[in-house]
Amino acid sequence: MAAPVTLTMKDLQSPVEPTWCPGCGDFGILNAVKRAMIQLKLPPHQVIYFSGIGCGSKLPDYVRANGFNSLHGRPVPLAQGFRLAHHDMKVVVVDGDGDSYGIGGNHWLHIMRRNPDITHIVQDNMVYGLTKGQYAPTSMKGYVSTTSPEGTIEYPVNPIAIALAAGATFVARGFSGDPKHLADLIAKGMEHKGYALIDVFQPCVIFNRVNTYDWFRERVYKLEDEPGYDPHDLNKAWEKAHEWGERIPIGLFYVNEETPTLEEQIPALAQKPLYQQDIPPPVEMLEGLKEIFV
Amino acid sequence: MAAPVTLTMKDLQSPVEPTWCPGCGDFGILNAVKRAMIQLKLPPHQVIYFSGIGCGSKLPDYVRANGFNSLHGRPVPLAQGFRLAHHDMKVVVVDGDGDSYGIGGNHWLHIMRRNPDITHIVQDNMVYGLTKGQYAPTSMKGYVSTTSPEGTIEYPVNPIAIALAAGATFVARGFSGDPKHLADLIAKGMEHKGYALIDVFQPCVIFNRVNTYDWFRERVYKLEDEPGYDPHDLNKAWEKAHEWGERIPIGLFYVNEETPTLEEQIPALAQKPLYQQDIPPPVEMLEGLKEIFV
Amino acid sequence: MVKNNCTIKLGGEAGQGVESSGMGFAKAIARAGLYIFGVQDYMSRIRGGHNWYQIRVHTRPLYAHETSVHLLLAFDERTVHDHSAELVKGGGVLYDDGLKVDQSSLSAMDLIPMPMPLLKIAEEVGGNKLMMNTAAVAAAAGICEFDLSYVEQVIRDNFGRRKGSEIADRNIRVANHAYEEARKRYAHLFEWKLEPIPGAPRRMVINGNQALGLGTLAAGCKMVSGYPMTPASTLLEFLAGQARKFGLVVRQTEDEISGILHCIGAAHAGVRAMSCTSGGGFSLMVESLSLAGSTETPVVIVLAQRPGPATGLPTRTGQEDLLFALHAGHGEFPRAVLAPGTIEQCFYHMARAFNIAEKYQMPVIVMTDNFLANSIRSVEKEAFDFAAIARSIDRGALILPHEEDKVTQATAEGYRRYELTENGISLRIPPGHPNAVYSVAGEEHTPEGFIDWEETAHNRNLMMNKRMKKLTLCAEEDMGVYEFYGPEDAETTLLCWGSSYGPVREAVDVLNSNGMRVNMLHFVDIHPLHWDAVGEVLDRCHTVVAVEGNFSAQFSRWLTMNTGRRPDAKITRFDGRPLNPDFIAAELHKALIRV
Amino acid sequence: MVKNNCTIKLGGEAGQGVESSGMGFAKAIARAGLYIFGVQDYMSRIRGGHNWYQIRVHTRPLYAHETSVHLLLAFDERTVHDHSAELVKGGGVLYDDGLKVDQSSLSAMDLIPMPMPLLKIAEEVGGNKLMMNTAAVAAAAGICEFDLSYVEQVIRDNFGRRKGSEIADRNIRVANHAYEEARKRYAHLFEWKLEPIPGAPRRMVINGNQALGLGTLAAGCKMVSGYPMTPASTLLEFLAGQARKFGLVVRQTEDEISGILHCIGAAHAGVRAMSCTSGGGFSLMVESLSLAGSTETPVVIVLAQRPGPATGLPTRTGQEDLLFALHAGHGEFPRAVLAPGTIEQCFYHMARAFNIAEKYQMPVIVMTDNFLANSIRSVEKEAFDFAAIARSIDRGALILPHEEDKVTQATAEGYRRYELTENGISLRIPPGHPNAVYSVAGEEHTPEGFIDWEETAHNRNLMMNKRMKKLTLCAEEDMGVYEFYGPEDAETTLLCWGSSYGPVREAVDVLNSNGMRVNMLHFVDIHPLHWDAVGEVLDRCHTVVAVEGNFSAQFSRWLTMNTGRRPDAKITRFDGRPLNPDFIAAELHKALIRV
Ligand SMILES: Cc1ncc(C[n+]2csc(CCOP(=O)(O)OP(=O)(O)O)c2C)c(N)n1
Ligand SMILES: Cc1ncc(C[n+]2csc(CCOP(=O)(O)OP(=O)(O)O)c2C)c(N)n1
Ligand code: SF4
Ligand code: SF4
Ligand SMILES: [Mg+2]
Ligand SMILES: [Mg+2]
Repeated sequence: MAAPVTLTMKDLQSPVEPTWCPGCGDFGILNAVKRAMIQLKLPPHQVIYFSGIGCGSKLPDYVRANGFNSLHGRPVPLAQGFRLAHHDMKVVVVDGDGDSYGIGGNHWLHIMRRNPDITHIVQDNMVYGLTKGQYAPTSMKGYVSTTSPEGTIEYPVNPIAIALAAGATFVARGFSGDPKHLADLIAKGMEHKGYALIDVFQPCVIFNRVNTYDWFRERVYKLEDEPGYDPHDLNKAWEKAHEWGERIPIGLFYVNEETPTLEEQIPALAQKPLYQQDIPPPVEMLEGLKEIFV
Repeated sequence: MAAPVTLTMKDLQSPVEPTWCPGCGDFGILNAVKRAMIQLKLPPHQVIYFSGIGCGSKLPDYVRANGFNSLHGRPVPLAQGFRLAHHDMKVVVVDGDGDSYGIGGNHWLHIMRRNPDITHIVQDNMVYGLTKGQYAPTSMKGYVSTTSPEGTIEYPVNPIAIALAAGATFVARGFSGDPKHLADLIAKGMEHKGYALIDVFQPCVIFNRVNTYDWFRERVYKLEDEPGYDPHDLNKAWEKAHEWGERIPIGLFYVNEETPTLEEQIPALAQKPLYQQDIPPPVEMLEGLKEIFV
Repeated sequence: MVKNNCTIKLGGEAGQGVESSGMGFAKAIARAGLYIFGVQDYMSRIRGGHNWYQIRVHTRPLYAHETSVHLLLAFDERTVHDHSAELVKGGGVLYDDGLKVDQSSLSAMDLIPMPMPLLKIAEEVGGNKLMMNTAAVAAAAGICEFDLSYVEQVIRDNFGRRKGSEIADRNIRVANHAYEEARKRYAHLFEWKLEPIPGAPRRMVINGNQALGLGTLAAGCKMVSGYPMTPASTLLEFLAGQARKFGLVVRQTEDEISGILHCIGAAHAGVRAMSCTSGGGFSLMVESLSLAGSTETPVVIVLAQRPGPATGLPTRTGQEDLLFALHAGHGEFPRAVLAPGTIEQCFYHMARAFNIAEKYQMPVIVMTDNFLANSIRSVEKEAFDFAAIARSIDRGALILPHEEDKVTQATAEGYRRYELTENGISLRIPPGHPNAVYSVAGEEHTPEGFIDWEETAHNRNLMMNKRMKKLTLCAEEDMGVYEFYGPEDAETTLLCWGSSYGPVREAVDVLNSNGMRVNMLHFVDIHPLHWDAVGEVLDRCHTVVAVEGNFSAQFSRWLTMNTGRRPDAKITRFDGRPLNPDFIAAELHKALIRV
Repeated sequence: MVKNNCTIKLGGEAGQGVESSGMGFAKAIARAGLYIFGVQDYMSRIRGGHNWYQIRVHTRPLYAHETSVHLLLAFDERTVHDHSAELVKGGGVLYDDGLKVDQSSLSAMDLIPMPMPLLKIAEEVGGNKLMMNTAAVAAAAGICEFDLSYVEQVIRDNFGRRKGSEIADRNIRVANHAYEEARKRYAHLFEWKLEPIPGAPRRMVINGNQALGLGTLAAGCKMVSGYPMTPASTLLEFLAGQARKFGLVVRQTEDEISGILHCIGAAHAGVRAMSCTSGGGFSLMVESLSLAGSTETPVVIVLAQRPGPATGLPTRTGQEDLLFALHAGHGEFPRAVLAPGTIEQCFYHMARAFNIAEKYQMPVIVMTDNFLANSIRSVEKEAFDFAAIARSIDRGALILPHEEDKVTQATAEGYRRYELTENGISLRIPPGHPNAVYSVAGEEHTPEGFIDWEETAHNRNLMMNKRMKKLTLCAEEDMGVYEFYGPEDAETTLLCWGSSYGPVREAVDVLNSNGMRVNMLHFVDIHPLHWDAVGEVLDRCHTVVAVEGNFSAQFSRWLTMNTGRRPDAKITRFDGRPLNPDFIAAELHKALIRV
């Protein structure tokens, strides 16, 4: 099952039409994801997308590849189970800020310290899109929504800072208004051996009237354009993670290539993927177990 | 219901005998908690302890005060609900590393950005005590236990770093082998207006044969003894949060007195505690609602 | 000519304003003194796709929608395509003349194509193509020869205040223009008319979630916490909007686990608390439900159902979670389950849920579904009696810590949170008073509330019996709300629960008018019940047919479990669509053949 | 003299080695060719409190414990105090002579006080007071005149390998000393003796969790993930210990939600996967259970029950989660529920669960409880037939992506994950092959697996029927395991399920030997069942008495729900203690009076 020599956008075309609103930032992410697959010559059958529930989480249906649209907030543990069972597949989680920073926050906290080779794209529109506009964990303080008619009183989650604190080995932020740059980040994340977070600024043109394309465009700048910025320096990354206001960095905040992946440390996976292993184990081996009990 | 002029250890004596193993670090925490109440002149009826499930979570039964022994990992949201309903009570969460860094991690992540005036003491013995010795989220890499017979392959949670990243306004670490110092930290945390985390090194003398009293004693030093250390500097706190090995800091890593509490921002709580408010609302006011619909 | 008895349907893409237009039109009609019933259908997407809104009008109170439509207001071509077949002969199809619609095929179906220059009017008269919706609704009014002033009122309400009256004025001009044009062109061809009832009282146009919201406020609930989930979100949102005014704390939590635990925490402090969710969120709450059962904490949960499993049909309706709600949570503990059937019942039983919760110190689950939550009806203002609810408030054996004298008196001989009593109910004094300092535990506990760390059999038996016997008392004193509708001597009884009330009730009318003898037996109260009494009620029925919005006829299974009695036949619907009278009538004929 | 028919009980504080001593003694007795049944009781604390371990011995296979004890081995004073009343006349109480025990009151009860210098022997002969346990067990052997070499073997197994034989040698010296001393002092006073059966085969001494572990391995499960929870933890731990050898992935996850989702993920990749938990953890899994139902993913969940609600009695036993397990999860979806009753059944039905899960592509719940999980029995080695399990492996309509030829052939005309078929079962090709690239969804989906974003009624009906009809086939082809034990023409049938097997079976023997005519009807298979067939089985019974370890007789309620038939009486126990033959016999007399 070798990768075809060339892969085109057409090869990645799904029969299903996106249901997203015209202009939705999720289109940029879809585009970037496909570009990344092409860049890495990853054919559809060698990739699987796990998503949660939300507008953006419908993405798996819109790219020709394997997909699993799961439960709100739950793609992260699902993907880990899959990855451990089939570790020669490229496993990508793509879900909303409500999924992984909201209801599924605990799974997110714990995948980061395990470092499985999973790429995690979070569609961070700072709002709950599919449920019609309630505030999200990343909504800016004071954000007005149906459930916060007088503005939120909670401080937003800072995904970059938390990822750094939780031990993520690849921490990046993209902007769906720049799908080329985003594609590059996603490709890098997919190539990274270990867990890669790509938080994506994704304008929701319907519900989030604060953090619009223009709002982002006026603010974002690329870390790679920052002279001397070295993504191997955890403390520098920490400082950049707190930059928010006039200037907001996108790009690769931090990477650490030294940490072993979860999969590498599991003896059962040394030979071949779990799903390829014969079952049941040899009867003689099993019979041997009885000796524990006699 | 004014506080009595003096409060003694005897006033805080519960009729229930602790079921902890002799030498358990939880005794030190119990002692510190009582000392803190005495220090702050907090009578039993003005304090409530919410706990999870685990060895340490039995603490509420062992101090004369109000208590709620809840579910594994769930005291944090329970305490928030209580606090919002009764915000003139001192609300303390006391739970295990399994509770708040393990199964309940998401509640922990989100309480920190809300900043309710709740003191959170985590009994960090780096092991699951009550369920007989499985590894915990804070177990050091390679820790051998019944569920990690060849040593854990996950990196431990760094509670201090995560708390800093998640916006906690008071971040401290104590050692149950030094209950006086710990009492002082707890008292400070209780006085702090907002969420206060006190991660406590708590030796489990039965199951954790690595992180023993001696192990901690050889390593811990107090941040307040560190010349020039200012707990108002987030970046310095971040660096200290990563100090682990020969020297491990305890004390107050970070404090921020500027952030408003959750309670302060809720109009309904401006006059008096929710539980004291008359119900139902005046019938005329309710009748007025019908106009929305006609 | 048929006066004041028709159904108008609006259809279009999400984002085209189908719901707001339909809602506005419904309100205008209701203001004219007519009774309406409105039901909607939408998809799990924010733009595009296909949504519709259907308004049934009559001079008598309505409880359900019908399948036949008289006037179709099509905002896009797909609406014409998808819904023409629902129109009765002589029905009209109103659409912008820019849409490609095959008029001849409509005519061939005996329908009246009614193209109108809606966009043109909006742009030319109003100066804004967004006013097309106004034009459409006004045109519909014109076709029905409905007094436009009611539509104008609604326009004023919607636009008058918000952005200055200029927009309102322009909309009204658009409305007048479209109204006249449509009347001129089509009114004479169209048989169904809407005529105001002079002197009729102003009625509320309200849906199930709003009624639950009013019930929640009326009951003095002060803590509402939850996580958004269709179809429960609008209840959370409604209450968020009232928070400042009514001094509520409304919290959107990080997940449903936290949502219910915020409530348990607040209830422990002595505050009435409610969380609302749908099946998926309820699944996450069940561990905490068990905690509420164990610690005897009164909380109310609204479970607004939608079809599963998993994410299922997120914007449709179903009654699939009954047996789950009845048995959810590990271990055995008391709970009550109520399932209001109408909008009025939503109001009253919501408020009642808080009384039951506090009286028996246990969780109460109020079950609705997408259909009941979102369908609107015109209801008399008097039907919502806030004063009666205020009078009925019963907090049970509760003394609040700041009621100092009462506490002092009650605790003269000490205080034990889980004191063993005759009926299982113990005095509840929330923490805060020096005479009632105590600890509670989800682990099996002593009467004092301490963990019974020896886990003795003796204490366990006492505590289990204490908790469970509250159900006996509750069944006797507070439960048993059911209703018969239709002839007493019916040959067939349609057995139903919750939101099926309306469709079944209307089906009973239809069937009896067709010469059958059918009645309805509807249950609001599901658990606990005095089952011998229910058995007697069932004994009065002849052929019993269960009618439910799920696959396995869950309520009838519950009934069998408790009485041994099995229904003679079942009518079930699980395609995500609400039951309706036509469906029930048609299925009943098939079902009776099988009996 | 009574030979080979007695019960020995050990008691002391947590941390004193009650369990390990009891387990060691039980193993020694089993090695002598005798049958044992061991049951334990411990508290939710790590040191202190009171634990006990009880070993019943016989020459025939045993299925349950008895309440009467013949020899009590007391590691502390409390043991004497708490358990003397359980001793039969002439029974012995063995304890270190340093303990304060009132000998005269024991004598007054016709019991034999047997103080022994256990500590002294341990210190003087072994040089280590920790060897007191060895001394105690050896002394008990001496009193029963049991051949010490069996105890020595166990000592060698435990100490010989680990720390060099020196410790073993010293323990053996201690054992010999204590044995001789005790025999000399007390053997002539004590009536009950243990005598090896020459030539008896070596049997396994094994508990329910271990049997489940063997079944899991035998079935080829390769992914085990979960979060520790009593009484399921030891199953997770057993498998963690076998992971390297058997090439398993065993994960301790951050919570139970993640535990079950790891399994669903792995199963989606084509790997057999299992998660184990108790009620509280299962509560957290139910949303994902619904996802497994919707996506038709085969996973196996072991639900090891303990009493609730909430944290309940964490170290005790109960059967309280049956109705919850049967209805857990929002929406309606197929699942199977199995409840093995014996250790052998744990082994076989655990393996069978994986076959059912894969054949019907649905979740399967295997229910046990603390009693079954932790009680030990001696079982013939042949009773665990690994070869038979290997032969029986049935992965259903599964082709793995690396089976390239098979995939190519099967997908010649395309591939649709949820193809509509006669029996509802679709071909399952896990992702990985270019011919079977697809997406699945927990939302209602098309046969291709895409979200049916229009949420059409048509597709919904097809998919609901497809999924639910798998249950019909499953009930017919694979379910229906029940067992009668006792006389066919019994007047009374004890109806039970799961772990009650042993106690009820032994109760049947007791009751029939007392002149009654009683049999047992035990169900392993709970759902789905062919209920007409079950009804016929029940029709063969006269008076039916449900015997269950819960408050509301849940299985009998399930049966009523499905057949309309109600048991004539119920015997329930919900104090956290296992059912036992004496309890059942006593309760039956009361129950029959009420009938
Ligand atoms: C357990 C559960 N709770 C709530 C929901 C309802 N729900 C669906 S999507 C969603 C949030 C959507 O926001 P986000 O994850 O940010 O995705 P977006 O739509 O913004 O892309 C919610 C609350 C659900 N499906 N399941
Ligand atoms: C939902 C749920 N899962 C699992 C458990 C079992 N359990 C009880 S305590 C505990 C962990 C104990 O560790 P920790 O929280 O660190 O507390 P410690 O005993 O170490 O003080 C677990 C897993 C439970 N009670 N509930
Ligand atoms: S609601 Fe927002 S996030 Fe959802 S599809 Fe529309 S624009 Fe995108
Ligand atoms: S097991 Fe460990 S944590 Fe638990 S009481 Fe004993 S020493 Fe303390
Ligand atoms: Mg979002
Ligand atoms: Mg711990």
